[in-house]
Amino acid sequence: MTLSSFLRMGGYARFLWPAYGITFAVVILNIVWARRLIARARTEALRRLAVHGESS
Amino acid sequence: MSVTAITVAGHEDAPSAFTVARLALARDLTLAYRKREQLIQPLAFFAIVTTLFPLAITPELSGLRPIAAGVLWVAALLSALLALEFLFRDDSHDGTLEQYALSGRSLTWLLFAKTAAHWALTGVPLALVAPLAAAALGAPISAAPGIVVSIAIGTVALSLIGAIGAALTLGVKRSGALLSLLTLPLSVPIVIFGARATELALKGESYAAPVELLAAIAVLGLTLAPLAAAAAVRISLE
Amino acid sequence: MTWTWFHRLASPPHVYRLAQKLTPWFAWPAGILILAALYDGLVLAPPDYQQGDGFRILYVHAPSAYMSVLVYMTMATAAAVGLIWRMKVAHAVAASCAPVGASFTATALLTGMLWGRPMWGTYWEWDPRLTSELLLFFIYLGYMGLRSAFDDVQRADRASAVLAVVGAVDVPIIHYSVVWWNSLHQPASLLRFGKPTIFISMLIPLLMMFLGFTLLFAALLLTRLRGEILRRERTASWIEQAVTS
Amino acid sequence: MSELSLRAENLHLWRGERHVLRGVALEVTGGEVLQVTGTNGAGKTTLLRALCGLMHPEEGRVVWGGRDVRDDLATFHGALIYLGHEPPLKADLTACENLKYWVGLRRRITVTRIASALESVGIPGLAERLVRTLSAGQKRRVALAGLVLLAVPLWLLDEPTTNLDSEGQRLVGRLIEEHTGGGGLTVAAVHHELAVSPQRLRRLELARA
Repeated sequence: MTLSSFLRMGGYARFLWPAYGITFAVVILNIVWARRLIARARTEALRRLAVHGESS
Repeated sequence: MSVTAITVAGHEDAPSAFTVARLALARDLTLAYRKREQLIQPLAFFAIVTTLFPLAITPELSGLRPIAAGVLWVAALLSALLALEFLFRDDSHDGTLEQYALSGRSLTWLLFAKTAAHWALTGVPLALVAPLAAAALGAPISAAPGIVVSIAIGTVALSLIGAIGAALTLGVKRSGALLSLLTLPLSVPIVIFGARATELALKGESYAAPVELLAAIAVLGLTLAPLAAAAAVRISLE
Repeated sequence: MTWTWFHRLASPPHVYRLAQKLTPWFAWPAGILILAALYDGLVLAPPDYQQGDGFRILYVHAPSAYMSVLVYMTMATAAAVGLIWRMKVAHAVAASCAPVGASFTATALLTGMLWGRPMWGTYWEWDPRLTSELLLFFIYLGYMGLRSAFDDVQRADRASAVLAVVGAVDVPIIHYSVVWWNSLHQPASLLRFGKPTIFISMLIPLLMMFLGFTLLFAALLLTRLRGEILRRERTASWIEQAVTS
Repeated sequence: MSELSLRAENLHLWRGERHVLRGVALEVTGGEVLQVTGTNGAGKTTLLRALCGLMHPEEGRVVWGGRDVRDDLATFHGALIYLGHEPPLKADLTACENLKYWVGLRRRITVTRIASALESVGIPGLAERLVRTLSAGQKRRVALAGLVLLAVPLWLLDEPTTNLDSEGQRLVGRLIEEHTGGGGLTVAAVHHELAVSPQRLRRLELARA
């Protein structure tokens, strides 16, 4: 099997590759979102701890 | 006047659960009667929406007849939704819900009574008006009983699901759009079975099967929805 | 029988540390399985005799659709636990689920449409599965909308939990009613997808995908859960240690 | 009947970021009035709502008659009345109807009893008037009539003297005096000193978070 025939996917490339593209974009996005959520929660917690430390 | 006659909960002086429901129902019906103009609004809305379809599609009754059942149900669903916003709003503002929750009586039961009142005030009038709207869309008079039955039972289930949505959005500002977003997807089975029953009634066929499915949903709603609504109301009071 | 495991599960610091420790144990196998399944599904599996290579969309559509349901079930179960035992960690789990579930529901819809185009000749067909998936997507939207309507996390948790549980009762009814509705209007000649004759060589990559996506969900959930716990445990003293370490 | 008592132990409650109740403890027994004071935002309303079980404190517990109220909320609620900032009245019902539906949920009530209760709070002629036509002070008095009619042992009152003239404030004092004199308990959040005899009065000052 050649690369070009693989990429053509028996004529279904027009539908197949976008479907795979969307799915793995969503997977990557989910990973990014999850990491960003925890990073934000961390900085937020650190900020709070700093405020807390000053006031007490 | 003896103020010192302090009583403790659960004593013989407490009214029965039946009396409690009757009082809650009577209060809502009395209030609705005092503000009867508000009752007209969902009905007027229903009439306007059904009028829009001939204007938007075709004045030909032959063109309207096939979509009549769908039109009736979408219009009924939207008007029921319109009325839902008022279901708990006033009671939440004036502290009635708080007193219900702290009465030592079952909040589930009280909300059951409230939902029953809401259905009597919106579902029943809608069911009674629907055959007229159907006639305007080319439905035969003989279909009237089927239309009334399907919309009457369907609105029971709609009021119950709507009660949960209305209770959940109590603490929310500008809750109208959110209430629709919560309630409409959950109401899909009611629309499917209800519209099918109405469609069969319009064709003069037996509509028993979808009405039974509709009734099954209503019964499930009767047992579970007040519980969920009570939980939601308690959350809104926190 | 002791209930200590239950109490430990309810303790945010414990769960936070446990989640941190467990995440790689799910993330790496998930990545390896999904990559292997991709190779297997795209290269090794034979084309379907009817749909040719088009059937390979199954390997992303079916796992996405499966995720949409798995995540909802997890969310509703966590929500119920949170409501019944007033367990903060359970609410944090439910909160972590919704965006993951909604995004995979959208993926299932889009890949379903892309599959539908060559199969039906149209992107959108009122197919019972696509319709149910669309309604599930609306339910996720409602859930997230309700959650974001409250400023207070505790109230958002509890209100959205009630909705999740109500939805869990309603979703099977919705699915059943949609199938019933579709059976009334379905023209007999229409080609239905998803039921090709499955050879074992086609099935293996699919099962690997299912397992890979399940592990991926677990890893995503554990990561998001840590973030949600940090948001909820605002003043707890253990946070200092957890954040700075 | 054993002596009535309401006790709160180490109540902690957060509202979002704010730590509103920080280890509040209190105890009231039959015959006593607890007057809760504090500036706006000190958590007076929150404390009352936590005491009656509307809000869930994250730590601590409320004990009624020796039992955690969470064990049997219905019984506890049956023994208390909570009056919030606004009287829980419907504008489109008459004073008499309001009391019939509100109090009637919890105990059997007759129109004559309602009339005499309205008389005891100084508004004998208003039974048939729609509440929307009443002044804020008159509404407050209708709510006080409800308090009298319910005759439950525990009163939780949030600013009971709001909108009342000096005579009305004395009325609140007298009602609480009679209630506690008969063995009842009262917890009231107030801005102004309650007009009750000092030997019954206990105080709790909440500091702002």
